[in-house]
Amino acid sequence: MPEIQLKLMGSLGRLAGERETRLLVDEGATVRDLLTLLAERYGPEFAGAIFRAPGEVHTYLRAFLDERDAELGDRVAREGGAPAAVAVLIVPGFEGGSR
Amino acid sequence: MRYGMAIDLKRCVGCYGCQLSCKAEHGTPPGVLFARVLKREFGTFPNTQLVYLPTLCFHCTSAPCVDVCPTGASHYREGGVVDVTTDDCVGCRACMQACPYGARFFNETQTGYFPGQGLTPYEERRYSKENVGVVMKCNFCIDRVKAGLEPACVANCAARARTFGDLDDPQSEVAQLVRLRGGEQLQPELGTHPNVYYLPPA
Amino acid sequence: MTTTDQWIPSTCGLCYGTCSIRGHRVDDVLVKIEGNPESAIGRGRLCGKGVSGIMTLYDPNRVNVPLRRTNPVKGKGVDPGWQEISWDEALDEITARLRKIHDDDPRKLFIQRTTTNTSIRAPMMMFAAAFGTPNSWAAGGGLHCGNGAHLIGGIYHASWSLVPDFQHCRFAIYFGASKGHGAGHVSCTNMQDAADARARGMRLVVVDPMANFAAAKANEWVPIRPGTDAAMALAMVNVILNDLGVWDAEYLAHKTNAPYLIGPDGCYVRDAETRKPLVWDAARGHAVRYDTPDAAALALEGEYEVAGVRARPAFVLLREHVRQFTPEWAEGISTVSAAMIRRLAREFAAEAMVGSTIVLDGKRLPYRPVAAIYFRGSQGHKNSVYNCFAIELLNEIVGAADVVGGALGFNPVCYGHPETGKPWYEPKPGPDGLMITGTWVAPHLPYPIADPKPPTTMSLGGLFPLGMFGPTMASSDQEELWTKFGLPYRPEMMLNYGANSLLSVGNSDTVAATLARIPFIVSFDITLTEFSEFADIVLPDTCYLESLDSRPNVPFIFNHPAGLGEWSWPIRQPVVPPAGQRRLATDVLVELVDRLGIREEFNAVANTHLKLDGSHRLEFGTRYGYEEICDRELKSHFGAARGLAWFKEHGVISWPKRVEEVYWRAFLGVRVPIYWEFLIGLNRNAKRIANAHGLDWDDVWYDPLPRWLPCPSHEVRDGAFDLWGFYYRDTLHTNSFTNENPWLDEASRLDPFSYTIALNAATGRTKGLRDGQEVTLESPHGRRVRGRVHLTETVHPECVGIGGCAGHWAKTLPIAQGKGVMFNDLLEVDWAHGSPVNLNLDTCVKLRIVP
Amino acid sequence: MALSATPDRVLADLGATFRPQRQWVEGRGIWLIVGHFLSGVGAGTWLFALWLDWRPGLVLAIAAVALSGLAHLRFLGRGARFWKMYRARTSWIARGFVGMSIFLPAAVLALLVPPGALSGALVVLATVGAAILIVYKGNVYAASRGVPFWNSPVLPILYATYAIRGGLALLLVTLPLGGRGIDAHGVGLIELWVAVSAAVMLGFYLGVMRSTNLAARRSVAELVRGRAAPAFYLGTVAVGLLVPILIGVLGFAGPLSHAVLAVVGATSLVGDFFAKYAIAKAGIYVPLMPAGREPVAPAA
Repeated sequence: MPEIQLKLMGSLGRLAGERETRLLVDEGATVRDLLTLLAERYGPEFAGAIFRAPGEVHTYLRAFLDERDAELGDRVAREGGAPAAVAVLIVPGFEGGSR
Repeated sequence: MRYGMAIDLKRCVGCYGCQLSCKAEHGTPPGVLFARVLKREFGTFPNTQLVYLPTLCFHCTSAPCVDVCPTGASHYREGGVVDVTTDDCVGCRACMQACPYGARFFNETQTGYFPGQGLTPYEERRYSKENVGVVMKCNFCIDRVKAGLEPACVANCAARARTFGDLDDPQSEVAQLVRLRGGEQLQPELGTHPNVYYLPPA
Repeated sequence: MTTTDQWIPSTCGLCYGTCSIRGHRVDDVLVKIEGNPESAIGRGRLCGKGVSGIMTLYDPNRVNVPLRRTNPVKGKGVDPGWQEISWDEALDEITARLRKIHDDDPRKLFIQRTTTNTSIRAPMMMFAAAFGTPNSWAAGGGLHCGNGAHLIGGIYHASWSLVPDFQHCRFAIYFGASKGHGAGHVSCTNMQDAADARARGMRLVVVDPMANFAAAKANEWVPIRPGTDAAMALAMVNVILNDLGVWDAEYLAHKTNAPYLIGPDGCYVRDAETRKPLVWDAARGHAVRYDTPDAAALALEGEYEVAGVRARPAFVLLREHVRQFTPEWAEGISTVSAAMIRRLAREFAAEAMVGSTIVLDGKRLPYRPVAAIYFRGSQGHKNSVYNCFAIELLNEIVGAADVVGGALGFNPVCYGHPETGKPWYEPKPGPDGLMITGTWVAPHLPYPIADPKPPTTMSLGGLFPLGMFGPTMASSDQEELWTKFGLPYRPEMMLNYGANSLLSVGNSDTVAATLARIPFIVSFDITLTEFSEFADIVLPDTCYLESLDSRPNVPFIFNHPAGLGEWSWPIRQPVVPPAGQRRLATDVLVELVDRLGIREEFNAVANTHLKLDGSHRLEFGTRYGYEEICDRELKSHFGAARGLAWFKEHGVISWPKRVEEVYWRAFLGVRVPIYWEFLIGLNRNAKRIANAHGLDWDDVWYDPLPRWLPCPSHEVRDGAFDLWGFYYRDTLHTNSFTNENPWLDEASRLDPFSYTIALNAATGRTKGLRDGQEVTLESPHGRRVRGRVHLTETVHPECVGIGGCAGHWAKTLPIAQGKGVMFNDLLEVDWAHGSPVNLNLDTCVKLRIVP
Repeated sequence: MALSATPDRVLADLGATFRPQRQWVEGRGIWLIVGHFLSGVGAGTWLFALWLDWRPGLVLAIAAVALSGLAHLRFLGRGARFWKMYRARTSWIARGFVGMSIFLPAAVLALLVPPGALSGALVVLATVGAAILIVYKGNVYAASRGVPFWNSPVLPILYATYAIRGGLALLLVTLPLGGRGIDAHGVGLIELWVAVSAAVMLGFYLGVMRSTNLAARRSVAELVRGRAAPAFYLGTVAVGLLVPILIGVLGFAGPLSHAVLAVVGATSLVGDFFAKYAIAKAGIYVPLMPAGREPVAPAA
């Protein structure tokens, strides 16, 4: 299983209790898979922060792969070599919406 | 050539843009307001209307203020613009009593907008001691007009309620507006022949 | 000595309209501000405020050095005992405090900002996100701004607010709105466009307790009792649907959820497999999924047996629901006569010209030249959501939303500059086919609705996903509610940008008590205000004429002119250099980011929030000054050649709008809800959480179809309180901020309404009052304000109207001090006065006059 | 809102439908009233002193006119430019300036040169100047088209009448002091005085109180129950008319003492001043946009 460097930015780090960690992910795991994994790993408050409803990720959640914006379907692990740097962050909505 | 203005009361929303852009253009001191917005209501509830009436000097063709000036400081300029030569004004204020439209202001002292706190850098630059003890008024921004610009209140009017131009030229926009929209002078019975016309609100 | 004479393009900052300006600078002195004719925002013309900024810039009462409080006692009118300190000292202390909170629980940081300066929004939000606090609000924004209007604007128009299509509309009806007649979003351009519309012959009917501003220019003024707009609008919907039988079947079937089949439980009847809502296809003779591509005969009427239940299209439910709202019923609530309601409904339906089309730019588009517009007046109530929902239904049933002539959201679609394709955004279909707003920089995403959760923020927002801000940020019962919901922390520090929440939220005693409980408050300010009496450190901010920003007027859905014309993206840049030790607040924020070691977060947020692309993205680990961030943002959007230097010279970039952007509804496959099915689940879940925490719940606020619900003021039984007090926006002022500007003060003193209490003349006479007489207004809660009455025919006989947000008492604001009336001092800020749906605070109040 | 500084006052006034005139009565404006008062009295005195051949009266007349000139200078915003007021084409102020410019040197010289043709000519010249001074004032007010209350043809007559009465009054004060007692002249003066006072009252009534214009009616309201009422009732009516008339009427019944004559003169003068003061104070500008429902009642 490939390894990634995970960075939980801003409030997510607090909810998780750690800011940076290394994680083993399934071959071919997507951002969505990773988020599901994280939700299980860090508990309901963390899960509530990233999922609007079961299976539906909040619109204001952002994931970065090597500092690039990632889509939910993007694969998180790099093809061989060093572990990918994955960062997850909440960018709150502006006076609105679902917060 | 007879400079004049049409103010469309249907377009004006009483935002005070004219009053304050005039102040900004001329750097007038406190209490001196060449352009103003009046609000007056007509009718009784619920059949009432609040009318916004922007005013300025009407640059009358028969200007009583010019007639009463003892020194000729108040005079007609090109295009019938009524102006004051500051250096000739003795500050007798007869023109203020003669003007039926409240368009003239006497600048008593050199005070700024922050009483007791001196003049701001802006006021230091814009206020002139020459304007103390004399009467000040709107001159249709004649310097802007000569430079090819519209008067400040016209150029800034967000609702585009004001049109400036030559009333003697029947093809000018202002003349056409006055004609087609039935422009009215304020208190024509005074016989002053104002060159500012109001286009009716309805 | 040579004189330098420059015209510097920039952006106004005296309201959120953010018109483009040019500052005339001679040597180092700003001598004039004019509108910038190169920009679509204002089109070279300014309101009275805009030309008066010089007096704000040069106010001798500006703060020039960082100040630290020496008096530990905080309270209204208590002198903080300011002591000058150095920037280093100030930043050291602030950093130490922030670091401690960041290590402990970042949510203890409470971020507050003003609505007046919109460009601070992005940096403050970015700082909050990087720091990790969800506790952020625009003080007063959620109360006096549009908690409800913006929600409905987002749900139906993918925008912040709406205006009639001034270029094509023939009949507009405003409910408590003044769009095009002074203050607010897009104020200057709207004034031009509305005047053109009047000249063109657009009929305007204004439903409002007061006939100032919009009503003064209207063809008809319809006086209404405050907070009853929903009653009147629902009766109009009833007349149109049930008496006249007019509706736009095409629009309803394809652009709304009107054809969605509703089961006996009030919920969608869903496809067993995909869970997608079903509609009845009359051509096929059976139910199909709403997004079935070739389904063209979607039934709006009838009753069908589907999946074992009796189901009816949502439209049927709407028609039946509104039958109860007769014009006679509405008259009793709103004081608007039944005959008037019937006539207006008839005219609205007729003028809508349902079925008509128009060709623009070679494209045949629906033509519905009517618009129902709502804003502050109708939305500023506990029943904010239903008031706006009910009015919006008028647009929806005749299909007059974002089509030619109808009600337009502000720019929900943008396909970008022709050379770069940016900014690019458009609404897209979300869950159940309903519209998700497309946004640029500032997401406004009321839909999809989040699942309610036990609240973990100061505003209790998690439980109320339709809300923006909650009164608990500064309410009298915040501690009680926080305890009830087990909020695991309390605010320990506030970072305030320019907000004077003492004046802008509700009664100042309540707000003062909440501020006094916050151990440490830092405030960026240009003058010391009433709020400063509670601050521990005040940092001298630059005013807008000394500031830099690369996006002073985005998002376009907030304050860019709607309708055809041009797009403009201006910048704000210093017209004069900052005096004294004033510093750009965003520079200070960036420095704090660096000192706190949250640079990675901040840069990541900036990349995302500002939508930076390619080589213009910020590297997570690199330090950037704010100017550099602005430069990268501009280059990212408009190409490497158009960075900050280009914009400093040119001020603005403009390009033409396309028909597809303005009248986007016809081009995009999104639907909006005429039936809020999602409220059923939301209610169920939120209620469960609320009840579990001992909070009373009333289902009536969560009905999928709107109704009129009374404000607390409608339920005051003591007849002694015989007047409704309401607040309205004055064109001369933006909240409490501009009261200190002496040019505007001068104009206000000449204005009959600005600083007075407007009272109906006949009502005043029966009370034996003279025009100009000083009176005290008292609320049922014993709140009192004093001011002079202006007896006028332009106010509903049951009402008193108070303009602006004046009534300052701080000696540090010598121009503003003692001027006008602080209406907000009459308002309760508590749970009972907030909406249980979107947390909107009620802003009408029952009053009596005490001599 | 305190009305201490001028801009504050201007703002408060501009906000009113019926904006009060303050330039010619308040602040430095009071010097204009003083100036008008003195020039009228001085010119009137000149005429009667000539008639009575009463040299101290002529000196007094010159002194009063000279003081009037000083008061005018005190009033002007830019007094140092007073000499520019020679363009008498249409301006009554300029005409008054010309009148004073003629009167003062001519009158002074007339007293200085020995009697003869030259002095006679100078006296004629000075008298022409005095006549202008008597006539011009009321016309200054009457030419004020912005203040309908003043903008009346009766006002010049009223002010001229007042000037003549003022001249009589000053002589009534000073004649006895100079040892010229109750003689035929004195009685004649009293008779004349009574006639003129009656004319003044009539003029007031016709020219002022019967105004029909809305703003002028508002001025009348100011006069009889508003801002100008104290000055009007106490100064103009009581002290200026009733007291001297009562005394004057007594004068027909029997001879009056010097002191009583002086009182008649002094009270008349006070009344003369307050008439000008009250009429100025009651000045209300034409409303730019009268709202029909506003009551025509005095401002607080």
